[in-house]
Order: sequence, then structure tokens, then C-alpha cells
Amino acid sequence: MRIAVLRETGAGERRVALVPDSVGRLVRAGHQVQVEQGAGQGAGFPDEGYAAQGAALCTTATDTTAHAEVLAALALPPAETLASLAPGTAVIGFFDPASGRAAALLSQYGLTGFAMELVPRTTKAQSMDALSSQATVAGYKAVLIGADALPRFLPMLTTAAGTITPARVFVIGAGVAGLQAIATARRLGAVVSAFDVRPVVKEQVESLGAVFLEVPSVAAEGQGGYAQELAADQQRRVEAAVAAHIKGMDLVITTAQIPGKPAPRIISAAMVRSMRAGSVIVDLAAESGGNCELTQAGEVVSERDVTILGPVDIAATLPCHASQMYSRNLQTFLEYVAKAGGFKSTLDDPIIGAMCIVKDGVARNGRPDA
Amino acid sequence: MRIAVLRETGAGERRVALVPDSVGRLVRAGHQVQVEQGAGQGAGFPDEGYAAQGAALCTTATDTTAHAEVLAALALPPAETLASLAPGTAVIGFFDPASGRAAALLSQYGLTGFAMELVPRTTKAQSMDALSSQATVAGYKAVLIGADALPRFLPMLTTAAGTITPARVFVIGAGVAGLQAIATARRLGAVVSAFDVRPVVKEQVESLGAVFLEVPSVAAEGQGGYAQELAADQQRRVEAAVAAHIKGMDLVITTAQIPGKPAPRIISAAMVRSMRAGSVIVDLAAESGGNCELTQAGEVVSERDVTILGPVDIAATLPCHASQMYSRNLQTFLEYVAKAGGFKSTLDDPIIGAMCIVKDGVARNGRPDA
Amino acid sequence: MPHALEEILYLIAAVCFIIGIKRLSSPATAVGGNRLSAVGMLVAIVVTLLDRSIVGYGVIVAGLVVGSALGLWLARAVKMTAMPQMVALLNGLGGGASLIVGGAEFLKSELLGAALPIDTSITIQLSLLIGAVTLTGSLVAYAKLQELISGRPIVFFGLTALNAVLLAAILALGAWQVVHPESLLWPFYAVCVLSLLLGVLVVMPIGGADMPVVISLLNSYSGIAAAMTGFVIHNDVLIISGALVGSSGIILSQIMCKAMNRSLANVLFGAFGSAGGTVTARSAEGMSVRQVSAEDAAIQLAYAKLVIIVPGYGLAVAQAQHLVRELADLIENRGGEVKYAIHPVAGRMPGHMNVLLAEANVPYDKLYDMEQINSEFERADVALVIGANDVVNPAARNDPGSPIFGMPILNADHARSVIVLKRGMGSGFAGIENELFYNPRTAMLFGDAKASLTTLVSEIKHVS
Amino acid sequence: MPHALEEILYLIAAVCFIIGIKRLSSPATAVGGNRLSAVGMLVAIVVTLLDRSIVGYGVIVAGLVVGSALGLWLARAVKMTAMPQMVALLNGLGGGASLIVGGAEFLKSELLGAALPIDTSITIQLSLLIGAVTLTGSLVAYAKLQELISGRPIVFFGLTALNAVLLAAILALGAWQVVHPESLLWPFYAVCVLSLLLGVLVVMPIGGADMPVVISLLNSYSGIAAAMTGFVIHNDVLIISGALVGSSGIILSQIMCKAMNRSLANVLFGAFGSAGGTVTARSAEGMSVRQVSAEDAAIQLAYAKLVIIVPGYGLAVAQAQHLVRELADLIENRGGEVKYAIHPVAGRMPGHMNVLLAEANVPYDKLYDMEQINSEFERADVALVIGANDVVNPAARNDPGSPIFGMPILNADHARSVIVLKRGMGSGFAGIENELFYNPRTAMLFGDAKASLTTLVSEIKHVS
Amino acid sequence: MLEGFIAGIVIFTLATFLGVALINRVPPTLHTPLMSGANAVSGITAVGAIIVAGSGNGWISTVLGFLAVVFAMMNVVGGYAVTDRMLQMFKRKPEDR
Amino acid sequence: MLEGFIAGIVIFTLATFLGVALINRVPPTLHTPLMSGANAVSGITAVGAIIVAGSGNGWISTVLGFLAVVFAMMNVVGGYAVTDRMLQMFKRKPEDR
Ligand SMILES: NC(=O)c1ccc[n+]([C@@H]2O[C@H](COP(=O)([O-])OP(=O)(O)OC[C@H]3O[C@@H](n4cnc5c(N)ncnc54)[C@H](OP(=O)(O)O)[C@@H]3O)[C@@H](O)[C@H]2O)c1
Ligand SMILES: NC(=O)c1ccc[n+]([C@@H]2O[C@H](COP(=O)([O-])OP(=O)(O)OC[C@H]3O[C@@H](n4cnc5c(N)ncnc54)[C@H](OP(=O)(O)O)[C@@H]3O)[C@@H](O)[C@H]2O)c1
Repeated sequence: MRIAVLRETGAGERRVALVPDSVGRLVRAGHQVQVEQGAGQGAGFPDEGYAAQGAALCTTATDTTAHAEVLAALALPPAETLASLAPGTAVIGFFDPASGRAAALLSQYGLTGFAMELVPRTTKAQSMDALSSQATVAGYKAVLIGADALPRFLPMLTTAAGTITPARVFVIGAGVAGLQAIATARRLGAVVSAFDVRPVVKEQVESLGAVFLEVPSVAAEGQGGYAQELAADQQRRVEAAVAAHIKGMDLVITTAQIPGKPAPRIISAAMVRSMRAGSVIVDLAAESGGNCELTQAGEVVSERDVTILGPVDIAATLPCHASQMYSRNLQTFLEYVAKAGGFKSTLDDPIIGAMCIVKDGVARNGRPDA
Repeated sequence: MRIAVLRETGAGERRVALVPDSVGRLVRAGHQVQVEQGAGQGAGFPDEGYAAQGAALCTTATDTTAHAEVLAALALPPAETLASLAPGTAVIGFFDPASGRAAALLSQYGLTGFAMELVPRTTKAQSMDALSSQATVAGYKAVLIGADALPRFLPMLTTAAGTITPARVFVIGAGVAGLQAIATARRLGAVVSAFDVRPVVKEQVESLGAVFLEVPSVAAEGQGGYAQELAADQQRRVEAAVAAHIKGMDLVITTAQIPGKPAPRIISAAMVRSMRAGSVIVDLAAESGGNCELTQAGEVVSERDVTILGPVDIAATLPCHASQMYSRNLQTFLEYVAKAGGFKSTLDDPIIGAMCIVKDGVARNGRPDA
Repeated sequence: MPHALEEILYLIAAVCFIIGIKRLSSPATAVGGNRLSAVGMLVAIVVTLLDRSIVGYGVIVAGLVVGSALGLWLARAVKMTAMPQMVALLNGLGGGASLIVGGAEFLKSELLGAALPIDTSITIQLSLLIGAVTLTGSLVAYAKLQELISGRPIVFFGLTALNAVLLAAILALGAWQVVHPESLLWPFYAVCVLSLLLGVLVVMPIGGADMPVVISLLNSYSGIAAAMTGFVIHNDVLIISGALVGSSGIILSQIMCKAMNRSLANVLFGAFGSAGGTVTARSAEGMSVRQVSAEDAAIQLAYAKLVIIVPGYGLAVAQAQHLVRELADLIENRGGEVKYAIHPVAGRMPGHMNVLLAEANVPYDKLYDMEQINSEFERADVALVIGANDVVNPAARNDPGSPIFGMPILNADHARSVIVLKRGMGSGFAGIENELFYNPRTAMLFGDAKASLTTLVSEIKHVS
Repeated sequence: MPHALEEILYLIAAVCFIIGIKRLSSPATAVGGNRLSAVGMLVAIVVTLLDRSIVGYGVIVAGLVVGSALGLWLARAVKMTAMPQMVALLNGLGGGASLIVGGAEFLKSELLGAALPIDTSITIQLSLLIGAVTLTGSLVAYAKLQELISGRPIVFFGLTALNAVLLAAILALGAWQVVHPESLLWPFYAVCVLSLLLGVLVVMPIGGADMPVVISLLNSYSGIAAAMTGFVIHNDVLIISGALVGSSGIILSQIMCKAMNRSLANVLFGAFGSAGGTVTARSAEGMSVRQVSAEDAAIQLAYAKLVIIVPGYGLAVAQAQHLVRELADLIENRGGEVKYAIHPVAGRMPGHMNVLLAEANVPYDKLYDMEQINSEFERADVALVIGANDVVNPAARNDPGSPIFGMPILNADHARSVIVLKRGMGSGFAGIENELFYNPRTAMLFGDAKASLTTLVSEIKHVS
Repeated sequence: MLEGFIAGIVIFTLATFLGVALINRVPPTLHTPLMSGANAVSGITAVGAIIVAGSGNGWISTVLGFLAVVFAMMNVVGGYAVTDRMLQMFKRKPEDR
Repeated sequence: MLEGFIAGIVIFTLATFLGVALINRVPPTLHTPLMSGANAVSGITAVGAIIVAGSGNGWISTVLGFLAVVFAMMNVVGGYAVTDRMLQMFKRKPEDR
């Protein structure tokens, strides 16, 4: 296959879709890889690295995509780039399939599109699961920026200048990002509690040494390991429990998501106002509306001495490793496709089929809620 | 004693000299405390807290200092405040005694000055040692901001998207701040090495699970547990060792200080250029000139993809606990003074005497290097 | 040979047995202990051959040669897996010998018309009873293990009562003979026959899995029978050795029961409560898993040169990371090498195992990626799988129908032996059976990982 | 009483001794074991009193009453600290009794003019020799410990040779008497006197600190003497009990030597090599520290209701945080309570102990500030100080001249007992002596904290 | 006679206690070898068998004696040999490290 | 006579081994009590003393017997009482938890 990698154009995006190491592996497997100059710069992968691994470096985007069969991307490339692609070219990246915007654009240009969001959550596909890998970064980073914004220490310290009590960290939504946040906060010495609507998560939270906030008879496990929306009575019970618990917290990290739906609203403005002065909320669901009523995506909000951070694209702030992991996911996917006979062949495969949102200009099922 | 606490006026200063808890203890011990309105706001201690502990709240700075025998401060108050004080009033805070500026100003107004930098480094005086308490904050924070600026993870992670190798962190100067930085980086899972010119530190570094970079026959332990400047040949050996070691590092945190002297220059521009793309240097000695040649105090410098942070007043970015610790130091000092007979009495006491840089307008020894 | 010398030599033989048995109970000295005990036996037999009361050697030599040859042949021919039944068989023969000696002494006095003194008379009856029970009981145990008859417990209504009646009858007949030394022969034969029957009936209701305990108990009986014979022929070495074997056999039976977490009574009479007996865990397809005791697992680990630890989600659930580290340290202190094999998706979040092991301060350079370690499993003596399941499931390699087919896994099954620590036969995240657990090289140590590791740690300290 | 019944009752007494001694070797059963053994003794004495050969009871009853009363009085009066010498004294008396019984039997035959059979003759000589050595040896040990004579080893040139000559002479005289039963009285007296002398000379060169081992060995001798007496008067219970005490005494002596890291030979003849004997660590001012074995420390911890752990810089240096946690878990599993007392300046950086204990996952709610915990030390059974020094130095309270005077410290010295783990008598950061280590309630367990804790952890598992 | 019988009982009792005291902790791997080794010791009844076989008290004694000797010797020789075989695994291991 | 002597030797040997096997692991705190308890047992020589004292073989036997009984009984009674006192510390502790 002929694979193209462009410099990402999104604001603040420092990641790159394929890192030199993956490029090398693909080249050795017989593929050709064309990389736009400076594509890896932001993530700390200079052009020389790509060249050394056998990539062809191209000066412009159009040069890069010429004759490409596959375009490896992170976000959906700009329309002009898509326009320059030969019909039938496969484009892979995070395409927010729920919105349908990507599908529309890709079909317009007769392309084939694979959304990384749609990798099935099976043990087998885990090595292609970029949502997981980027969520890992996000969970880790959320604790760091939260700790940085907090006017307190996370760990307990007994010193000659008095004893510092450990910070209480509350993680809402203990999926991939949430669990990583729990682990990171625990590493830093915080006392961590967590809540999730899927009951299996309790054991996982405890396996990281944190406490699970139990709300009786709340269970909303959907298909594929994702959560569902809560029934009204469950929602009420959750609200009451969270409101009572959140009062004593110093740092709250929210990660709750329901695929294809806006993020569930879990922290109301009243809850925020009940919190202690100086506490901090990091809302990782900011992009899809936020788990906190007051969250503003990409902004820092202060409400009565409580700081609410709504970072967007947080994985991009750890560009080196985020790229490395994404690249490995993509590489595994490409190798898998090649083994299955290439993009032109059947979409019967449970993984490839599930990810394909547009086939040669024709939109397909793809949506998890479809 | 009648103690006054003002709102700090320095840029970015969110700390307060006494927190309500300390105020309460002093009031219960029979002292009077006057606090300027909003003094604790930035650190998360509202006025009500002070009032509840028996402080008198005053609206203006001049109101607050009226009749005060002691002014508890962090930085040296502005000249107009000093002018408003009755001669002989004791002023306590971080006064940078080596510069001599504070002594000049204080003597000008006939005041008595105690520099917190001059608390002797004895086991007994440790609970008044504000340098240590603030350095603790600085060491912790340095790792957080360094980790945040780093495009990599600190911990090792074996994931479906490849194995993330742990970051290598190098701490130069393993005093109070350095040791705390080592501990924090180790908590986050980094592989930590450290260097210091005082040989006793080796065991301390190892007691935190880090590796000590040994440079043969380098030993510069001065009096009071502080370091001295290195002899030229020692300096050369250190340079060579650091230059060789720093190449492979991801995050470098420097904390080396020599009291009363500019910070030793340890990392040259050439060494920075030899580092890997994406690595980060956090220079905690920025205020006294920096341990790195390229450091600019208060700025972020980028040199060939290496980021150099030169944070100033880093303790102020953790205002709640930094204030709490400073306040406890100050409180212990005040209690100690009261027990010894008050400020008017003798300066024979080894702790009080050592800290006094101006007595009733007359400058005294005080400097550690004097 | 003067009688005093004879006695002293017998005493030396007995001392050899004492020291030999002591040494047999520790791995480091067991081989030597067994040989010392054999030397003692040789001494005892030679001394006996030189006894003045022996008039003819023909029969003796014939018996010695035939018996030794047969014994040696049996010992050589038997397969390692058939050892327990072989012990049962040999033990039965020992019991038989005691029975015969007792009987012969009885018949001799009968023939000579000499009345037996009361003590000889009593001990002859006991030799008969215990020797006969040992003989047939051991033979039944042998048959069960050799699968000549069904290994399942054979119970019928009233069996316990019947056994009690039998025993009472034997004792009554025996007592009658003691009191009436001039009696007829039929009570003697009745005692023999009823005792032989009792042996059969006592062992029948015990399941095949419990046979080792039964054999150990019968071994103790054969010791007591020998001691009784010693009383009959007034020979101290028989009394000492017999009593030694008798009591140590009972203690050993108890130790064995304890290792199975059961009581001796439960083993002997357990079948009467639950007709089922012990059941070994069997999968749907009839494959069975092999369980291992913590003590055995500890010995394996202690003598291993390379141990690869495969941690999984269960280790995190059990929060046993510190114990793993301690176990590894202990293995290393003994000179073994320990590596950790970290599968990319072990646990429930990326890097789960890293967090866990970092907490326990496991040095990074002992953690190995799947690619780095997979080729090393072949030279590992033990792969210690702790709460991992899917990541070592060979179905990913072999079974195209499996939902995890195609996922790279850790080659734990390539190790020389595999020890798996988990709570039961629960499945992992993928919810599928794991054939690794049914692999003949795999041994399961069931229980919460924290509890199992605690025991392993304390056991390994005792391995000498 | 029929002879057979007598013998059986004696056997029962012996069984009581066997079980009693077994039980004495474990803390949980020791009290009962000692009493069972006493019951056995009562049985044996009563049986003897009913013996048909006894013709007059006056002397016996007088002796019993006087002896029992004296014994009871001694046992009541003695101070707990003087126990070892009391045991020595009592043991000497036992040896003396054997000597007298042997002598009386000899004199009896002499008076009656009856020639003694050879076996009796041999064992009488052995009773004399061993009984006499036990008597005077024990008395010397008693005197040394009671400081009636100097506890220092008393050695002179040629002592070993002299002892060898003495022993040879005794044996020769004894043999001569055995061979010539019709002999005169003087060799008998010579054997007695020389043996008494030998006892004195053998114990003299051994230092006071090693006396417990010597007493244990003499105890073994008195057992052997009793066994010899048993041969003389043809009594099995004496033979059994004597042999039992004889062998278990030797094993116990060996165990005691091992606990002191020395060999038995080194204890007995050590003084000849180094004239100094053992030295206890003493500070400049002549105060001495008390060392404790890991085993004893483990028992104290195991039976404690509240243990307060005081970690210090040394714990961090040793990187033994995980072991502390494990030890605490073990104590808690036994029902004890464990708290950690964190001094504000423990370690070398603010929060040093927190980082350390957090690594070992010690729950935060077990960490106590100085103010919170200081009042609790009084009710703590053990304060376990691990690598801490300055932060528990009472000089901060008492000694105005001390550089740390006025600093608040952890009141570890208020605990009922204090166990300190450090490598040696090194000082801490402040570089000053710590009188806590010389406190009579303090016991030092020297060694790297990691090594000491490893041993403690494994020992505490064995405390029953 | 009775005197000897009582000495026998004393000896029997002591040996019984000795057997109990000898076996303290046995690792499970040694359960079967120990059982087998003890079983071989119980073949000591061979001594009795030889005496019976050699007593020359008519054909019954001879036949029974022969049988007893054969049985007992099988127990003895087979027992020791089997035990030794089982113990081979402990012989090599500690050396080759 | 010799027969009895040899039985004595057998018994002595067995009891010796039994003593060795009984004492395996003794915690140091129990060293002194165990020594003292064993010492009390060695007072069994009281049995011999009583026989001598009661044999009525003239005044020598009587005087020596009396002495022997006194010594042995001091050993026995003192030994058991002292041991019991030392062991008090193990008696209360486990209960009051
Ligand atoms: N790493 C990730 O990012 C991630 C995320 C989501 C899902 N997953 C999936 O999770 C799985 C991970 O594999 P794995 O081998 O680590 O775990 P696993 O396959 O889930 O198996 C864990 C095993 O541990 C045992 N266990 C549970 N608690 C235990 C305890 N307290 N003591 C002893 N054993 C215990 C369970 O058996 P018993 O019940 O019999 O004890 C279970 O079979 C993979 O299928 C992976 O795809 C991974
Ligand atoms: N916390 C802070 O911020 C800070 C900062 C600077 C200084 N300090 C000072 O440091 C001191 C802290 O007191 P501390 O009680 O924690 O410690 P310490 O007084 O320094 O005593 C530590 C003791 O640990 C022992 N030790 C060292 N290594 C050991 C090992 N591997 N195993 C066992 N023992 C070992 C040493 O005795 P042996 O050599 O005999 O083993 C030493 O006496 C105070 O004086 C404090 O003022 C504290």
C-alpha cells in the first residue's frame, strides 16, 4: 500500500498520525510511506527520523498525497486536501462518526473512510483502539493539570511546618481515562474515590487502591463495554450521592461519556458552589458538552473560588507519546487490513467493517447507536 | 504582642504570612493579631476564617499596622508601609539578606528586621525554617510543571499501543527542594538520578530510591549544611560528568544554590543543545541567576526543541499549603521569641540573634557569609 | 553370636531406622536417609540369619532370593505414576508376612501341644487381626488405584454396622482363644478369615482420590502388626521398628489429610455422608485440572533457575503486588532468576501492571514486554501466572473460532511447568475457557492471590 | 502393689515427662507442659513410696518434707532476675542426690559383703563421676552468677591438661573397682573427691555470661547421672527420664549457643583462646545497652496489644518500607494494633516518612502526628523504633546543654518496652548520644533495618 | 516372661513417641517417599519370618515360613528400591545449580 | 541380669533419641524455663533416693538416704515451682487480648 502522512492542521495539534518507528515497520513490510515535511516536528520526530526509516519526504501536502491509497490522519483533513485525493482513497482518523459531518464530506469526494472511534472493544482489537490509547494520555494529563491548578499538595506530608493532609480526588467515570487518572492521583499520594454507572468498574477501581462511591441499584452497562444513559430514578440517586460526596473533595476529574450522545451532566452549578474554596474540577468531557454544568470547552472558569478546567484535545499536550501510541494503533490496523486483503476487498471482517463509515463514496452504518 | 498581617503586594503573590489556624493559636496564647481585609483571599483563607479565630480585621494597611509591635510578612513590604510603622517595630519575612537592600530600608525607618532566610539549620530551629518549607513546595511543583511541559509520560506503561519507557529525570542539587523533586518524580514513576556537591547527600538520594551521579573527589560542604563554591578542578570534573549524563535525560530539575552567592552555573548552552528533542529543564535557581546558562527568570525559553522553564516564586503557585507552612514557621518563631522575652530583650539567643539583620535601625551581622 | 551382641546389633539397626526416617522427611537428606535405613535392615537380617535357633537354611535362602528378586523386579518395572499403588501392594505383603508369622507361631504351639503364655497369646491374636486387615486392605487400595476395580467409593446400607459387628466378633474369638489356650483350630481360622474380610470392607467405601491417605494408614497398621510379631517372637527390633512405623505412619496420614484440608475421620468415613466422595474439577469436555499444594509449588519455585511471573488483573484485584515482590526476592536470594512478563492488555487499563508493580518497587529492568520475553519461556522452569487468564490463553493461537483468535499472547505454556494462582475456574474479561489450565504441565493453586502468595512466601522460606 | 502395675505407672510417669518437655518448648503450651511433668513426678514418687522393698518411712517422710519445704521456699524467695543461678543450684542438688544414691548402693554392697554384678558396678562408678561433677560444677556456676566469686573466667596454665589427667585418674580408679569388686574403700572415696574437684575445675574457666549454656549442659549431665542411677537400682523410669533430660539438655545447650552465634566447644573452652570472654556493648559513661534476639523481639511484638512504630531516616536508607508494612500486617492479623508515629523532622526532607510509607501502601489513617500520638505511647506495649534517633532522643526534654534541647520529640521512652532497630551505636543527624538506647526498658536489635525486619517477619510467623 | 513383656511395652511406648516426634513438617512432595520408606521399614517382620522358616518345626512352619520370607523380602527390597527411585529427583537438582 | 541391662540400654537409647527429637525449635524466651523444667525432671533421682532411704540397710544408708531425698526433693519441688513462676508471663497475655 501507498500510505500518506500529512502535517496535522488543527489548532494546538502537535501529534502526528505515524511516527518513524511505525513507518519503518510498514516500509519493511513492503508498503510505501510518503510523509509531508515537518509532520512530526511538533511531537519531537524530526524529518530525518522518517527518512532514516525509509519514508519519502514531500514538501507539500498535494505532493504527499499523490498516488496515495491510504491517508493516515488524526483529525479529518481539510476539504481541499480531501478534494485532491483520488476517489476510493482510504482516509483513517478520528472522524466523530456520531456527528455525520465526516461521512458527508468523504462521500462527497468519493472516498473511503475509517473512523478510529469505531474500533470494536474486543480483546483482539485492543491494539488498534486509539480511543483507549488517547484516553490513557488524557487521564494522566488531567491529574497533572489539576494538581498544577490546585493550591494544595496532593500527597500527605508530615513536616516541621505542620502536617499537610492529602488531597481528596474524586474521579467520575472510571473508563480508560478515569482509571488512568485514578492511578496517577494515587501515585502522587492523593486519597482517591471514584464513581461510574457500570457496576463492573467497582472491582477495577478497587484494584487500583481507590474507593468506589456506591450508589444502590445504579447499573447502565450498554453494549461493547460502553455506558448507557441513566433512567430518571437512577439519575436522581446518583445526583444525591455525588452532591453529598463532592463537598469534601479538592480535585474532581470527570470523564463520563456515552458514545454518540452528549456527555452526561453530572455536576450541577449548585454542587460546584457547595465545594470548598480552592478546589478544582477538570472536565475531560468538555468537548462533548461537559460533565459539569459550568464547564466551557477550552476555557478556565472560576466560580466562587472553584476553578473549572475544560481542556480540549488534551492528548495533544503530550504529543510525543500520544503520537507514538496512536501510530502504533494505526500501524496495527493497516497491517491487519493488508493481511485481510487490502481496503479494496470485502468489509465482512468484524473490525474493518465496523470502522468503515464511507465505502467509495457511499455512507455505511458504522454508528455505534445505529 | 500585637501582630499585624498585611495583604502581600508582590506580583503573582497569593500567599499570606499567617493563616487563621496560626492566628488562633497566637490569640489563645495572649497575643493580638490584626489582619488586613482580603489578606488570605488568594490562598483560600477568607476573612471570616480570621475573624472566627479572634483576629481584628482592618480595612486598610495603615489601620492594620497601627500600634503593631510585629509585622508578619512574606516579602519586604513597600516603603510606604515601612514608613508608617512606629520605630522599633519588628518586621519579619524573606528579606534576601545577601542583597543588603532590606537592611538599608529597615534601618532608614529605624525598624528591627528578622530575615527568615537566616534561621539556623539546626534540628531545633527546623520548625521555623521557612526556606525549607517553601523549598518543599518548590520541589514538588517543579516536577508537576516539568511533567506538564514534557511531551512524554513520566511512568512506564505497557499498553496495547506499545510500551512507553519511563522518563529519565535528573535532579541537580539535592537539598530540600531537590529531594522533594526526587520523591515526587519517583512517585510518578520516573527513573531518577541526582547530583549534588555535598557527599552526605548520596545516602539521602538513595534513601529515596534514586541513583546518585558520582563525581570522584567532589566535596563542597560548607557550614550549616549549605554548599560552597567548587574549586576549579572540581568544577571541571563536575562539568564533564554532567555533560555526559544530561544527554540522555528527559526532564532536568535544577535547585543548586550557594547562600549569598549567585546560583552556580552548571548547565551550559552546549549541554542544552546536546539534549534530546522535547526534553525540559526546570530551573528553580532562576531567581538567583539560574543553574542553566540559558535560563531566563520567569520566562519559558526554547532552544533547539529543549524547553527551559525559569519559574520565579514557585511556592506562591501552591498558595494554600505554602501559606500554611510559612505561617506555622512564623508562628513557631513568634512563640519562641515570646518565650525568650520578646523582641525588646536580648539578641543573645542563637536563633533570634542569627536572624536579626537590623536592630532598632542599626544593621547587624546576619549574613551567613559574613 | 552371643545373645548380648545380637541384641546390640539389633539396637543399631533400630537406630538406623530412626535416623533414616528422620532424614526421609527433608528433601536435602531424604536419599541418604532411605539408604541408611536399608543398611539397618541388612544388619537386622544378617543378625537373624546367624541366630542359633535356626536349624535349616534351605527354605530361608530360597525365600530370600525369590522375595528379593520379585521385589526388585516390581520396583524397576513400575511406572513413576503408579508409585502409590506399588507402595500399597508392598505394604500388603508386609502385613501378610506378619499374619503368617503370627499364624505359624500359633500353629506351632498347637502342634507341639504347648500352651502359649498369655502375653504371646494376646499378641498373636493382634498380629493376625492387624496383619490380615493390612493385607486385604492394601490389596483393595492397590486394585482401586490400578483401576482393576472402580475407584469410586463403594458403599451399601449397613456397612459401618457390619464392620463393627465383624470387629467385635474377631475380638471376641481372639479373647476366647487367649482364655482357652487349649482350644480348637476353627476359631483361629475364623479370626483370620473375618480379619481378611474386614480389611476389604474397610477400604471399599473410600474413594480413589483418598487412597494415599489410606495407604499411609495401612502402612502404620503393618508397622503395628510387625511390633506385635515382635512381642510374639520376643524380639526388640521388631517392636521398635514396628512402633516407629506405626506412629509415624499415623502422623503422616494426618499431615496428608491436613494438606488436603480434611480430617482423618472425614477421609475414612466421608463417603457415608456424601455419597460422592471428592470430585476433581473437570471441564465440560472432561479434561481435568491438576491442583498443587502451596508447599509443592514453593519447592518448585525454590529449585527453579528461571521463573517468569505473569501478572494479570487478578493480582490487582487481590492487591498482592508487595507479596509478589517479596516472593521474587526470596527466589533470587536462593540463586534463581525472576522476570516479569507484562502483556500489553493485562489488567483493565493501559499500564495497569506497571502501576501495580511500581508500587511494590519492582525494578523496571525486570519488566519485559511480550516480544522480549516470549522466546524465554522455553527455558523457564516455572511460569508463575498470577490472576492472569486471557493473556495466556492458547486459544488465541490455536482456535480460529475463539473471539481472541489472533491476539498475541504470552507463551506461558512453553515453560517447563506452569503454576496458576487464581480463585477458581472463573473466566477472564473475554469470558472464555482457557485450555492452559488443563495442560498436563499446568498446576493450579486455587485461592485469592494474596492468600496464596502469603502461603507461598512462608513456605519457600522453609524449603531447605 | 504388684510389680507389673508399678512398672506401668512408672511408664505413665515417663510419658508425662515426654509430653511435658515437648509442651515446654512452645509458649502457648509451656505452662501446662510443666504441670503435666510435675504430675508425672508425683505419680513416680507415690509409686515408689508404695514399693514393697521399703521397710521404714520415717526418714523418707522427714526427707520429703524438709526437701519440699526448702525447695518451695527457695522458689518463692528468688528474684526473677536470679533465676538462672537458682536453676544451677537446684540442678547441683539433683546431681548430688545421684552421687549419694550411687554411693549408698556401693557402700551397701560393701557392708553386706555382696559382690556387685558388673553392670551395676559400672553404672555406680558413672553415677558417682557424673553426679559429683554436676554437683560442684553447678555450685560454681551458682556462685559465679550470684557474684559470690568473680564472674570472669579463671584460667591458669595447664588447666586443660590437669582436667584431662583428673578424668583419666577417675576412670582408671573406677575401672579398677569394677574389675576388683572385693576392693577397698579408698578408691571409692578417691573417685568421689576427684570428681568433685573436676566439677569445680571444669566450670571455673568459663565466663559469667556463658553460664546459662553451662547450666543447661550440667542439667544434661544430671539427667545422665539419674539414668545411671536407674541402671544401678534397675528402675526404667529413671533411665527414661534421665536419658530424656540428658539428650534434650544437650540439644538445648546447642540451641542456646546458636542463638549466641557460637559453638558449644567455643563456650566451654573459649576462655583458653581469648582471655576476655564475651563483652557487652558499653557506652563511654559505663552505661550498657541491652541487646535482644530477633526471636524474642518477635515474641514481644506478637503478644503486644498496641505497637507504635517510629520510623526514621535509617528506614529510608535501608529501603525497608515494604517489610515494615508486612510486619505490621502480621501483628494486626494476630489481633494487635499498629500505629505509626511520624515525627515532623524524621528523615532528611519534609515528608520523607510519608513518601516512604506511601510507597508501601500504609493507609494514611494509621499515620499519626507527634501531637496525636505522644499521649498514646504510655499504653503501647512496644515502641518499635526503626532507624530513628534524634527524633526520640530524651535529651531534647532533659538536657539543657543539648543542641536539640527544647525540640518536641516522640515519647517512645514512655512505652512499656522499646525495641530499636539500627546498625550499631551510630549517632543521627544531630551527632549526639541518645540515652534512650541505654534505658533499661530499651532493647537493641542491631543490623541493617532491612535484614532485621526480614528476620522479624519470619520469626513472628513462627510464634504460636 | 511378664518382666520381658513389660520391658517390651516400655520399648513400644518409647518408640511410638519417637515416631510421633520424628515427623514434624513434611513437604507434600515427600509424603509418598516417606510413606514408602516407612513401609520398607515395616518389612522388618522379615526377621520374624526367617526365624519361623528356620525353626524346623515341621512342614507347616516351613511352608508358611517360606511364604512369609518371600512376602517380607518383597516388601523390604521393593520398598527400599521404589523409595530410592522416587527420591532421584531430589538428588540431582541441588547440584546442577 | 544382663538381659535386664540390655533392655535398659535399649530403653536408654530410645529415650535419648526421643529427647533429641522433642526439642526442635525453642524461642530464646523459653530457653531458661525449658532448662529449668528439664532440670526438675532430672530430680527423678528422688525415686532412687527414696528406695535407698527406705531400704533399712543400717545408718549409712539411712543418713545418706535422708540427704539424697532432701536434695532430690529440693530439686524436684524447687524446679517445678521456679519453672511455673517463670512461665507466668505466658499465662496471662494470650487471654487478656
Ligand atoms: N489492559 C487494558 O487496557 C484492558 C482494558 C479493558 C479490558 N482488558 C481486557 O482484560 C483482560 C486482561 O487479561 P488478564 O489476564 O490480565 O486478566 P483476565 O483475563 O481478566 O483474568 C483475570 C483472572 O484473575 C482471576 N482473579 C480475579 N481476582 C482474583 C484474586 N483476588 N485472586 C486471584 N485471582 C483472581 C480471575 O479468575 P478467578 O475468578 O478464577 O479467580 C480471572 O480469571 C484482557 O482480556 C484484556 O483485553 C484490558
Ligand atoms: N525531615 C527533614 O526535613 C530534615 C532535613 C534535614 C535534617 N533533618 C534532621 O534529621 C534528623 C532526623 O531524625 P531521624 O530520627 O529520622 O534520623 P537520625 O537521627 O538521623 O538517625 C538515623 C539513625 O538511623 C540509623 N541507620 C542508618 N542507616 C540504617 C540502616 N540501613 N538500618 C538501620 N539503621 C540505620 C543510624 O544509626 P546506625 O548508624 O547505628 O545504624 C542513625 O542513628 C533530625 O535530626 C532532623 O533534624 C531532618
